[in-house]
Amino acid sequence: MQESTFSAVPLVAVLLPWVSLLAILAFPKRAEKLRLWLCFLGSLATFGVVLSMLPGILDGNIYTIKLASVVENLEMRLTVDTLGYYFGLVLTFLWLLATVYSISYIDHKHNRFFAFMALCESFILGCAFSANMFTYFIFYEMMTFGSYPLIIHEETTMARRAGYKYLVYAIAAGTVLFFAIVAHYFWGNGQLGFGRYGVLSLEFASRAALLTVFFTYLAGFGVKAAIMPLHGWVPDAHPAAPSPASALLSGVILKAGAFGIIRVCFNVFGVDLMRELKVYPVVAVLACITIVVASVFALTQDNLKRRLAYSSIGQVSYIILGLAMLAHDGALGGVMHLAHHALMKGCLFLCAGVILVKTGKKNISEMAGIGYQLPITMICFSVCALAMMGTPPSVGFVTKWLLGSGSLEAGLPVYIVVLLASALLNAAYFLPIVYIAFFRWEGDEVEEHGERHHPKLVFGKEADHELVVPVVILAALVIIVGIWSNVPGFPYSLVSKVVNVIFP
Amino acid sequence: MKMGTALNLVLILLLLTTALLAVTARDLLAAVVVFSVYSLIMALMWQRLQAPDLALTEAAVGAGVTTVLFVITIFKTRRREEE
Amino acid sequence: MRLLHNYHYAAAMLLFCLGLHTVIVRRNIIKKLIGLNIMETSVFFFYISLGYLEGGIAPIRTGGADPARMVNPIPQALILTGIVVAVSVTALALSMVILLYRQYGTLDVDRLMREEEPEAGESGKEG
Amino acid sequence: MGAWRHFPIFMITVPLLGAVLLPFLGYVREKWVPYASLLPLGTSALLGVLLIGRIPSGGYLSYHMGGWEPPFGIEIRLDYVGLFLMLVVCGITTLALVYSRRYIEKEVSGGRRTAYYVLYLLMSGAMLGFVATGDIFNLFVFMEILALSSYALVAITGNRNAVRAAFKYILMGAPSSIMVLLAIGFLYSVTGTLNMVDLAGRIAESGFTEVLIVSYILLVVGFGVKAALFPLHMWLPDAHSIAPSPISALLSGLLVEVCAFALVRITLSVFTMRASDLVMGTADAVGVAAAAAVLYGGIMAILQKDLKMMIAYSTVSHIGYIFLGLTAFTAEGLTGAMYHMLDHGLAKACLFLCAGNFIYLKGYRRIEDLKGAWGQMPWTCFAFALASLSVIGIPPTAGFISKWYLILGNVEGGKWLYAAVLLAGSILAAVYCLRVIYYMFFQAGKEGAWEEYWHDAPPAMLLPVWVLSLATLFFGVFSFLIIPSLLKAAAYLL
Amino acid sequence: MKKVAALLFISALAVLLLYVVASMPPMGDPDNPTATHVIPRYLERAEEETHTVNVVTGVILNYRGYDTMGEVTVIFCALAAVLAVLGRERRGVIHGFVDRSEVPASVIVKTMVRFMVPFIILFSVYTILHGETSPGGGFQGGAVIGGSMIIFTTIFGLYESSRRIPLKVRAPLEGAAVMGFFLVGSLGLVGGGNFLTYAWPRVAQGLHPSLVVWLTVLVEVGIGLGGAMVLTSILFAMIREEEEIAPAS
Repeated sequence: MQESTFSAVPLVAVLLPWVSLLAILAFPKRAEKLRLWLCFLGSLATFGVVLSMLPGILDGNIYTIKLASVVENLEMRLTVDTLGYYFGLVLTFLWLLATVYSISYIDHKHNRFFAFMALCESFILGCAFSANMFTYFIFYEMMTFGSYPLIIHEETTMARRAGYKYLVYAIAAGTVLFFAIVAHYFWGNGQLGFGRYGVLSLEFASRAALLTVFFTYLAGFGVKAAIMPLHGWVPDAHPAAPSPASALLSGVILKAGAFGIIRVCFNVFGVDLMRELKVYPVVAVLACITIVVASVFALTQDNLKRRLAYSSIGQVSYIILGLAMLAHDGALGGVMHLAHHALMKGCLFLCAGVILVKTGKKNISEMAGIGYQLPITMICFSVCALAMMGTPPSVGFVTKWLLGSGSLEAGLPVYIVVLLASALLNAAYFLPIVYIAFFRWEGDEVEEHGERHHPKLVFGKEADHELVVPVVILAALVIIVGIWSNVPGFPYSLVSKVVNVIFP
Repeated sequence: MKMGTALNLVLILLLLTTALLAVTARDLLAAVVVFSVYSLIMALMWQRLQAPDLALTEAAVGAGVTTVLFVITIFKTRRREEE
Repeated sequence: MRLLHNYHYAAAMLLFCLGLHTVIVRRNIIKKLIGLNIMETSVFFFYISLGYLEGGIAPIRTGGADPARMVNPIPQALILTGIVVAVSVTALALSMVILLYRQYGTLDVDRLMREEEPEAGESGKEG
Repeated sequence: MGAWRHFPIFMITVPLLGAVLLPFLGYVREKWVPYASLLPLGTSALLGVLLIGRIPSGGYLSYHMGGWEPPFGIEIRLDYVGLFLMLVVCGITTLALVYSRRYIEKEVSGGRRTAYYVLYLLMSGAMLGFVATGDIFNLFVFMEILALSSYALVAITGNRNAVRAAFKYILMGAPSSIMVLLAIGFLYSVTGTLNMVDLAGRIAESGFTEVLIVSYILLVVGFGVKAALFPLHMWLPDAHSIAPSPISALLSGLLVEVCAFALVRITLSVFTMRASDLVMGTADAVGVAAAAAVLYGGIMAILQKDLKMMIAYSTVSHIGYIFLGLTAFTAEGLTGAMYHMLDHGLAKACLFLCAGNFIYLKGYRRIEDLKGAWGQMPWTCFAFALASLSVIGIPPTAGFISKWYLILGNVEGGKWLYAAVLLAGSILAAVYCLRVIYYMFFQAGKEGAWEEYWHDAPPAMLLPVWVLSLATLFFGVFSFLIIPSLLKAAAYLL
Repeated sequence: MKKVAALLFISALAVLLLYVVASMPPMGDPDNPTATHVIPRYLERAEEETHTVNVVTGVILNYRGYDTMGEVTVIFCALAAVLAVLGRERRGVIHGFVDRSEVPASVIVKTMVRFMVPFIILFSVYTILHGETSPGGGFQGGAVIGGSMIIFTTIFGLYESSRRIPLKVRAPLEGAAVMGFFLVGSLGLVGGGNFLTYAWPRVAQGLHPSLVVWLTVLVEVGIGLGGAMVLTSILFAMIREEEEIAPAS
């Protein structure tokens, strides 16, 4: 691996969100606006600091800082390599937008929400910048518990139940993951770090042992990444959480699981060992099942956010599928989809939030004509919905194209069938929303003031700027990133550097 | 059998008997008194084992102080075991 | 045959078991404590027998007594401590018995333990 | 040889002497007793801190009492692990003592307060002596001081439940002490010595295998009762939950640990490697009991309605952790066990003191009553949450580090099942701890159950709680300060 | 059922213990480990090293003095524990149960006791002071004093006996044993040795034997006084009537 240079910047980035926390602690009762905007500034500064590392990362530098070392081999260390940087950039950006959005969206218990938002950002950034599995796990667990208050923020019965389910899943997963790391440490000769081509090998451990490690890792991270039999908490948690939190759940926290799997595949096991162990077909099958079944489930949902949640389950598995192809393009598409999906799904959830705030409507069947009431929001929604289906020129298309190309490269065109099926299903569950929003208002009679009539069309009363601006930015990026993916800092510029090394 | 051994055996037999009596007696006061006798026999036994310091201690503490503590307690609570 | 030779030890063990049996089975608290004391003295007995020397004399060096014939003083020193510990535990246990009888009106351990606890809440405090 | 050579003996005797002198102050100025009692413990803690670095890792400090060399006189033998545990004892006892003043004013009637502090100091000093001694009979003597003072401290409120719990404790504790005494007698009969190091050498050469095995079994049972190892734990839940909270903290956070530590020491440094072939069967049985303890304690804790009862059962479970670390017979497992003694001590003490805060301020004992506690007592609730995370073993608390080493040790020892049990134990811990946290933070309390405004416990009660909970965090993040030396010391012990 | 199980358990334990006994070294054999390992030095050199004729006293106070310090702490602890459970009389307010229940003691008995008690105490003082030369020592003497107080109390009642040894005498002396040990132990440090060193290495040719004996006697007296006072106080605490003990609210 290239020599890493010492730099305190990663630590600064991880600690900056705490500024928001300090702001909240400093004036918990007074100066509400100031406090909230300080939270925003904390988030902005974090993003800025992460962004400032971009030139160095593009030059191939690796920044590292050792926090603590329990014993040799077992240390807390932050390292910003290209892959970690990529995830960090995506998440701080999405976090920034979600913070802005929350300022207007959250209407009670601001302090708790923003405090935990900031904490979560810090922890998950720690995940992204972890240098080894030990550090990753520590931040991952903290993030798990830090995100709990976000999910139950509404404190409705539904939210509590969802939070409970989330905790049950997360704790079980954490335990399995913990076991995986101990086994990894034990059989990996004490090597918990991320190597460029993986650190485990059959020299030190038997096949069965490595398989155990792999599948416990997969199960542990699979809960967060919502691989199909382990996805149970996702469809409950997303609708229950406030919309910015759902956007982050779907856009970032699910990705933390997926990112863990990426790390396991690329940097712990390495592609060669994956081939040798022949684990990838199992993973691929799981991913395919998840993609298709989740989409089918999504079709049946009437609650918008629940439908989006199921969609997320399917989409995150694109990443897993891309990894399981063990091909250059497949990996490229899968890893890039991490950012792509964050943009699209973040936007969609924020749109759902706007709808909820302005009209109080949760279910798709009630949304007739809403496109005229919230034109900007719904246009953005439509853009993202189309992108989800894989319509060019959007990020969704890039993903699908690369995955398709990857499956040809891997010699398994059957994946293309899955991708196409998924695209069709996506169309089947997204297009009706767009259709209802823009083209259906006549048929829906409603009863109001004792008489039945068609709802009046209301034009142009868009939501606050804080709500709309993030939505618009995300929707624009869905297109822009889809077209100019190679702009420095955009997914391709970063991911290709990683993937090109692994698949020369 | 030597004279000393026979005496030892008798003492041990007495010890076992008094201990058994002490734990079976229904009257607690009787039990405590028997226990005091047990302690005295024990002191005697220890004297025979060439431990005069301990014989003295056991006579004073085991047969004396402990017994008195038990007796006080029984006076303050009840004398007979409950059914 | 060693058992017969070590009959002091054997007697101590039997007393120990008798005492333990009393502690476990007897329901009367005072009986339990008598059992406890029997256990203790039996162990002391065992220690002192350990230190005994065939034909030995007490370890007091008066009048040019032969050190080689003296019995072992260590167990005796230990047991002095042991006796003090025993009487201390007994005193504490008995004072608790007095208090328990005053509060529960029984010396029967089963009844004592069966007694319902007052409803939780302020129960931790008195007065 | 500097004066520091004498520090260990002063760490032990100063609290004991303080206990003897305290009644005088009690007659003159009873009000000053709580403050004055801090002095001896503070002195001990200071001396302990000054000893850090004096003991070479892998080595030990040997102090010959009265100047008689070891097999003839009593030796204080302090290795790195021992000093570590002594420091933990000093720290937690001092903090719980700071906490005691207000709590005891409310819970314990006037005449008994001085007795409380006297017993408290005796208990602390005895724990220090217990950890440090290198003589097996001396171990027994200090165990008895410890036991007597803890019996009385459980009963100190004079409340009928308390006296009953204390009596239950005596009925199990006293026979167990006698068993230990008998076991020491057995050992003495075949070795003729009482010094632990000398014993180890003599045991290694001794041919009396049966005697050794039985004496080991008796020691395990005897110390097992004191350490509340699973089938022998019956006294613990009552005693720990009914005692005044600072005492619960001491019992749960220290007493069971030092007893477990004594068993560890006896196993590893008295019955050394050759002999541990002999005792391996017993050790396996201990492993099974410990695994059962982990699960049983966890499940029982989930079923409890009373907060302190829940914490007490959690202790039963965590004692299982410590013993599982020991029976792995690997350096990692032992390190995990030692570190668990530290973090469990800190976290449990913190939890009990938090529970004490609720009792002190509102008289609430049931978990259900804590719904919405956050609104009134945020500081207590946050400290409770932090300590709970350590009990569960969530990073970055110290509980995580010890769990890591415990599981790693069991994996290295090839004991996969026990590793799984440890994991299951932490899931159970998550269930019982998070339920309380959930009630505190996310449930609305009953009407009028809590004040509308923040009104937390007084600072003297919050300070120890927060120091303890932050310490769990500190020792999680800065575990590297201790772990390497512990690993080295553990490897040396094995 | 429970009884049968307990009986089975105890029987098994008895068999196990007897088995152990059968495999132990024979009792009284001069070749036993107990008789050959540490002992010879004590027996041969105790007199010159500890200046006590009674080797047991030498072991208790000198070789294993630290244990004995623990022991006296135990009884101090027992006192504190009993007082914590039962409470202590307040100065000047004492009601003995004997006073109230009118124990019928004849004049003869009273006179006997009045006559005997000083002699018993004299005997115990002898026991304490000659602990290093003859059987007995501090604790035995203390226990005998405690016993004499018991006799006195049963005949004359708590009021009379607590007038003889009032609280203000007992209370300071209860810790005498521990303090005596601590004092002598620290003096050992001053003398350049370790804690509890009687023969001070700093003094040329060692401390004069008679001084060592004086130190030993000092400890013995401490133990005797402390033990006697503790036992008396425990006794008084247990005899006291309940109205006195009821916790103040």
